[in-house]
Amino acid sequence: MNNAKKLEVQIKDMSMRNPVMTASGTFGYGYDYEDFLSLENLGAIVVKATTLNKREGNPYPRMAETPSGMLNAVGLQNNGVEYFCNKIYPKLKDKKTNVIVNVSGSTIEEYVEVAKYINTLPNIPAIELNISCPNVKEGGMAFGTDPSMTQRVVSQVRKAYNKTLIVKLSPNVTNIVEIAQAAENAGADSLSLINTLLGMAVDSEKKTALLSTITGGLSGPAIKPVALRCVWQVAKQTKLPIIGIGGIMNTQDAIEFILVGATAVQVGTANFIHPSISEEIAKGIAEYVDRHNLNHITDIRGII
Amino acid sequence: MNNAKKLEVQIKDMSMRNPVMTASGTFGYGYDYEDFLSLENLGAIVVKATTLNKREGNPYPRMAETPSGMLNAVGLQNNGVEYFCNKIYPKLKDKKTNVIVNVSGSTIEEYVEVAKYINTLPNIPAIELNISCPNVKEGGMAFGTDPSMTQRVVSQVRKAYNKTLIVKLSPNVTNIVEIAQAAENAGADSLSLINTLLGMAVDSEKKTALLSTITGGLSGPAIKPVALRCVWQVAKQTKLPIIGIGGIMNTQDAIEFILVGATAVQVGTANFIHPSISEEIAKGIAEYVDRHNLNHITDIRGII
Amino acid sequence: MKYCKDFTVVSNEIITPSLFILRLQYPEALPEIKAGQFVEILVEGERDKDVFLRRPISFHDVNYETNQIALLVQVVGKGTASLSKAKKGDKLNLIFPLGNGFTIMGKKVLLVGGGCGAAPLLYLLRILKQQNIETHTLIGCKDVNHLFSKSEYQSLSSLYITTEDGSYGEKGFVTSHPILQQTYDAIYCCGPTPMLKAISKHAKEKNIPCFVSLEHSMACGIGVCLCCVVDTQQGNKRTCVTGPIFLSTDLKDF
Amino acid sequence: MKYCKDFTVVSNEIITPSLFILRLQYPEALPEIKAGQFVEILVEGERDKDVFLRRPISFHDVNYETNQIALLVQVVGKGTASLSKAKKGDKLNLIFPLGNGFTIMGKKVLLVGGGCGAAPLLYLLRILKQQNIETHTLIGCKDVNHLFSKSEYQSLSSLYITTEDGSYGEKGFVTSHPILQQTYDAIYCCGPTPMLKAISKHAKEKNIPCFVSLEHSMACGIGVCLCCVVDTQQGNKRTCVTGPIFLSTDLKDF
Ligand SMILES: Cc1cc2nc3c(=O)[nH]c(=O)nc-3n(C[C@H](O)[C@H](O)[C@H](O)COP(=O)(O)OP(=O)(O)OC[C@H]3O[C@@H](n4cnc5c(N)ncnc54)[C@H](O)[C@@H]3O)c2cc1C
Ligand SMILES: Cc1cc2nc3c(=O)[nH]c(=O)nc-3n(C[C@H](O)[C@H](O)[C@H](O)COP(=O)(O)OP(=O)(O)OC[C@H]3O[C@@H](n4cnc5c(N)ncnc54)[C@H](O)[C@@H]3O)c2cc1C
Ligand SMILES: Cc1cc2nc3c(=O)[nH]c(=O)nc-3n(C[C@H](O)[C@H](O)[C@H](O)COP(=O)(O)O)c2cc1C
Ligand SMILES: Cc1cc2nc3c(=O)[nH]c(=O)nc-3n(C[C@H](O)[C@H](O)[C@H](O)COP(=O)(O)O)c2cc1C
Ligand code: FES
Ligand code: FES
Repeated sequence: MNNAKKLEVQIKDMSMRNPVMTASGTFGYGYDYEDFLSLENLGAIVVKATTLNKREGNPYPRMAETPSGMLNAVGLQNNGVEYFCNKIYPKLKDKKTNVIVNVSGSTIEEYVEVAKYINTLPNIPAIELNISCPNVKEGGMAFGTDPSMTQRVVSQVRKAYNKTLIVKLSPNVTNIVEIAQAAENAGADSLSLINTLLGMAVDSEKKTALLSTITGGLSGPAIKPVALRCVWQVAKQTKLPIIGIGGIMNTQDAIEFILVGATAVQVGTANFIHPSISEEIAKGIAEYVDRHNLNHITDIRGII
Repeated sequence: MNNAKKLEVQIKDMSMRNPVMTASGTFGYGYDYEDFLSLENLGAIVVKATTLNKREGNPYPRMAETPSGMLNAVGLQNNGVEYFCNKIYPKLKDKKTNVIVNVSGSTIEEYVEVAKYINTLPNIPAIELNISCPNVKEGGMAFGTDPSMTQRVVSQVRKAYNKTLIVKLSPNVTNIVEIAQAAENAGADSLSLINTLLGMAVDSEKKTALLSTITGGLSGPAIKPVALRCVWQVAKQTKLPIIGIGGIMNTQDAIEFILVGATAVQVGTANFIHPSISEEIAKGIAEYVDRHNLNHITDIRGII
Repeated sequence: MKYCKDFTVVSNEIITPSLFILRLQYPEALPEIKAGQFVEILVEGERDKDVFLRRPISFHDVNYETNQIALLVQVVGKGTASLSKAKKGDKLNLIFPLGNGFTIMGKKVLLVGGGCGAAPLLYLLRILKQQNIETHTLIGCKDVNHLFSKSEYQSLSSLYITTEDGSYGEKGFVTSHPILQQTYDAIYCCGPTPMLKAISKHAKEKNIPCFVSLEHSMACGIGVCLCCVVDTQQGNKRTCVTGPIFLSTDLKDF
Repeated sequence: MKYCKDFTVVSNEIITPSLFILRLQYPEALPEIKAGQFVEILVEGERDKDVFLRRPISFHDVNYETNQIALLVQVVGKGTASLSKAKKGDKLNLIFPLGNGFTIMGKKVLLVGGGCGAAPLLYLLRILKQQNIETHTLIGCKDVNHLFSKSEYQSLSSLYITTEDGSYGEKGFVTSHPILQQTYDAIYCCGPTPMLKAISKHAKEKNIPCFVSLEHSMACGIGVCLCCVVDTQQGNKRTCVTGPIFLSTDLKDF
C-alpha cells in the first residue's frame, strides 16, 4: 500500500490523512500554530468551545501546574457562534485540514442552536459535542455524567446536525460505558474521550486555592492512565470509532491509545510545551507503522 | 500550648500524636519500616487489606510506572483475618502507635465477619473499611460506587464493630459526596479518601498491557489534584473527620490536604521512594505550625 | 512570526543567590524583538519532567550584532531554581518573541522598576536611547546586593535608586521618590503588582500615560489557552498576546 | 537491617554505549552484604521526577576494605539512561542490602551468566573463592564488545565464554556450551528469563540444585507493596524478600 495511505483513517464521513488531531481549547483556532507547523500535516484540528452567546469565562487565575499536568478553569470563554461564523470561519475555511468545532452549552436548546449554525458552514465536516466541561456551573459536565441527559442532548443535536457528530465524554463518572452507550444510541457517529478530570490545587504557604474557581480540569500526562482505561472500556463496549485524548506527549503515547481501541487521537496540553508536537507525532506514527511492518495503522487498533 | 500538643488530632475515639498516618498496602505491617523510622513518631499506621480467607491476589505483573505515579494490581493478597489475629497482631500490639486494620471483602457478610474478628483485638483502635479497591472482581469497589450499597455495608459493619470505624472512599464515582453521606448516615465515624483511580498502562513496542489484569489502581502525585478536590468536596458536605490520601510526597502536600478539610493524612506510594518520609512529614508539619504561628494544626483545617 | 528554537548558554552570571543573568546565543540572525516582549523557556530538555510547563521570562537585553539575548531571572520556585543551574554550553529551548512590547512615545519618559521586575527596562532603555528620548530611571530594590546592571543603566539613563534598608540611594520605596514629581510624557513600569498599582495611581493623578508589564501565570504564552486573562475595560484580554504591556487605564483593577 | 543512605560516585566506567559500571563509596563501614542481594537506587536526587520509582540493581562487587561497591548497569529505559550520566562526586541514594542472596553450597559449582545479567556473579565468585569452592564460570554475551570484567572473573574462576557472533570464545548461546555436561554440586544462574529456564531445565535433568536470580519489576524492594510476586510451589512469594534468588524447582513456571 502507498505509504501515506497507511495512516488514513475515517471518522464516519470525515476522512483524515492521519489519526492526529489537536484537542479543543489547546490549539486556539489553529492559525496561531502556523508559525510552528503545517496544519495540512494534521488529520484534523478541533477549535475552541463555541457557545451560542459570547462568554467571558472565569476570573483569573485560571491555571495551576501540577505533577505531570496542569489544571485549567477557563470556563468556555469565547465570542459566540455568530462571531465564529462571521469572523473566524472565513479564516479557516480554506485550511487544508479538517476543522472541527467544539460545541458547548448550558441547555439542550443552546447546543442545538449552535449545531444548527455550524451545520450551515460547508467546510466544517464535524462537530464535537462537549458534554463534559468541568469548568462551567450549569450544563457542561452535567450532560455528560448522566446517561439520560446524554441521550437527550445528543438525540436533539442529532436531529439538527447532519454531518459527523462526535460526542466528547467526561471521565468524572462511575461508569463511562453507560454514558458512551447512551450517546451511541442517541445517534452519535463517534466518541472522543477523555475531557479533563476534576481536580484542585492549593498553595500551602499562601493557604489558598490556586484557581479562582477552586476546582478545575486536570490534563496532561498525569491523566493518561485514566484516559487509556476509559478508551479501552468504551472501545470494547461500543461500535463507534473512538478518538483517544489525555496526556499524549509523544508518538508512543499516541500508539498506546490506538492499541486500546482509538481510531484517532487528540493532542492537548502538549501543544503548550512543544508547539510542533502534533505534527511530530504524525511523523512518528508513520515511522512506527514502517518499523512494525504494518499494512495500515488500524492493524493494531484495539488489539489489547 | 505545649509544642507537641499542637499536632495532636482525634478521629472519634482514636487520639493521634500527629496527623500523619501511612496508607494501607504501602507500609506492610509497619515493622518492615522500623529500619528507617520510629513508628511512635507517626499518628497511626494502616496495615494491609485483610479479608476473611487467605487470598493469592492477581498474577504478576502487578505494577507499572506512569508519569508522576504508578499503577498497581495487587488484588488484596493476604493470609486472611485469622492469620492476622494469631501471627501478626502479637507482633504489632505493643507498638507505640495506633495500628488500624484495612478491612476488605467481596460480600457484606465477609466485611462483617472480618470486622468482628478485629473487634476482639484490644490494641486495634480502628478499622478502615475498604469499599474502594479497584483490583478485585467482585465486591471491592462496587460497594463504594453505589450509595445504597455503601449504606448497607457500612451499617452492617457498624452493628458488628464498636470502635472507630473509618470508611475509605473511591474517587471513581460521579458524585463522591453522595457516597460520603451514605457512609455518614450509616454510622461511619470518619472517612478516608481517596483510594486509587482506575487506570491502565500500555507498552507501545510490545503492544501489550503492562498489568496482568489490564486495569489497575493509579496512585502517586499524579492523582493529588483529584484527591484534594474530593477531600474539599466531602469536607464541605459532611461532619465527619476526614483523612486525606493521594499523592502526598512531602510536608507541603500534607498541609494542602489539611487546608481543604482533612483532620489527618495518609502517606502511600511515597513510602516506596523515601522509606522515612512519613516521619519526615510529621516533623515538617511541626515546623510549619511554628513558622505560621499556629496554636494548633487544626487552626488551618478546612479554611479553603 | 514566532520561533521555537534552541539557544546556547554563553554565561550564567550569579548576582545574588536568588538572582542570575543568563546570556544566550541564537544560532542565526535574531528577528526583531520589542522591549517588553518575552520568551517561553523550556526548563528542562526532556519531556514529562517535574517542571511541566514552560516559564515566561522577559527580554532583559538584546544584541543584534552578536545575536545574543540576556534574561534576568529571580529564583522563586522549582522552574527558576532549575534554570539557575544552567551552565555554559547548555541548550535551552525558547519560544519567542511573545507579547506586544512597550509603546514607544514622548520626548521625556520615566522608567520605574521594582526588584527583578526591572528586567525588561534595560532593553527598553536601549530602544529609547536610539530614538533620542530623554529618560529617567527609578529602580527600587531590597538592598545594595540586589542591585544589578547599574553601570549599564547609568550609561543609558539618569539613574535613581531606592533601597528598602537605605544601603544605597534613597531609603524607602520607589513610590516615595521625589523624581516622581517631575512631568513626563509617559511612565513605563515593571515590578510587583502593588508597585504597578501605586505608580499607575500616581500617573493617573498626573494624567500621564502609564504602561505596566503584567506577570500573569501562563500555560501557553502564545494566545491559545486563555489562562492568562486580565480584566480590562474591554472585557477579558489575554496577557500573553494583548499584553504583557498594558496602558494602566485600560485595566479594571488599576 | 536495611539502610537508606547516600553513596558518592567514585567512577562511572563506560563499557559499551549501553553498559556501564558505577563504583560507589559508602561513607562508613559497609554492613554485611550477600552475593545476589541488590539495592534500590533513587535515580534522581529530587522528588516527583520523570523517573518516579527507585530502580533495583544487584551488587556487582563489594569491597569491605575501601567500603566501595560496584553496580553493573545496562541502559534499557529512562531510569538506567539517567543513571548512566552519573559523574564522579555525585550522590546517589540507595536502600540496601535487599533480598536473600545466593545459598552457598557444595565443593564444585557452575556459574552461568547472560548479558548484563551476569552482574551479581563477580561478587558471588569472591565469596565462593573465600570458601575454597571450585568454580567454573560460563558467560554468554552478544559479542566481544559486551564482555566485561573478564580479567577479574579469570583471576577468580575458570572462565568459559560464548558470543552470539563468535567474536570471542565459542560461537552460540551458553545453553549449548560443553562445560554444562560436567557434574556440579550447584548451578548459579543470572540473566534473561529464557536462559534461566533453559539452564534450570538442564539442571533438573541432571538433578543439580540450580539457583536463579529473578528480575521482576518492583515498586518498593522491601517487601511491602506485593507487586513483585512470583508463582512458587508455596503460592505467590515476593521476589524482593523471598528472592530474588530462588531454587529453580521452587518456581512454578520453571
Ligand atoms: C510575561 C512575563 C514576563 C516575566 N518576566 C520575568 C523575568 O524577566 N524575570 C523573572 O525572574 N521572572 C519573570 N516572570 C515571572 C516568572 O515567569 C515566574 O517567576 C516563574 O514562572 C516562576 O516559576 P517557578 O517554577 O520558579 O515557580 P513556581 O514553582 O511555579 O511558583 C513559585 C511561586 O511563584 C508564583 N508564581 C509562579 N508563576 C508566577 C507568575 N507567572 N507570576 C507571578 N507569580 C508566579 C507561584 O504562585 C508560587 O508562589 C515573568 C512572567 C511573565 C508572565
Ligand atoms: C533484583 C533485581 C536486580 C537487578 N539487577 C540489575 C543489574 O545488576 N543491572 C542491570 O542493568 N539491571 C538490573 N535489574 C534490572 C533493572 O532493574 C531494570 O533494567 C531497570 O529497572 C529498568 O529501568 P529503566 O527506567 O531504565 O527502564 P524502564 O523505562 O522502566 O523500562 C524499559 C524497559 O525495560 C523493562 N523493564 C523495566 N523494569 C524491568 C525489570 N525490573 N525487569 C525486567 N524488565 C524491566 C520495561 O518493561 C521496558 O520494556 C535488576 C532487577 C531486579 C528486580
Ligand atoms: C486550557 C485548556 C482548555 C480546554 N478547553 C476545552 C474546551 O473548550 N472544550 C473541550 O471540549 N475541552 C477542552 N479542554 C480539554 C482538552 O481538549 C482535552 O480533552 C484535555 O486537556 C485532555 O487532553 P490533554 O491531557 O492532552 O491535554 C481544554 C484543556 C485545556 C488544558
Ligand atoms: C501497591 C499498593 C497497594 C495498595 N493496597 C491497598 C489496600 O490493600 N487497601 C486499600 O484500602 N488501599 C490500598 N492502596 C491504596 C493506598 O492506600 C492509597 O489510597 C493510594 O495509593 C493513594 O495514595 P498515594 O497516592 O499516597 O499512594 C494500595 C496502594 C498501592 C500503591
Ligand atoms: S498563556 Fe495561553 S493564552 Fe495566554
Ligand atoms: S517490590 Fe514491593 S513487595 Fe517486592
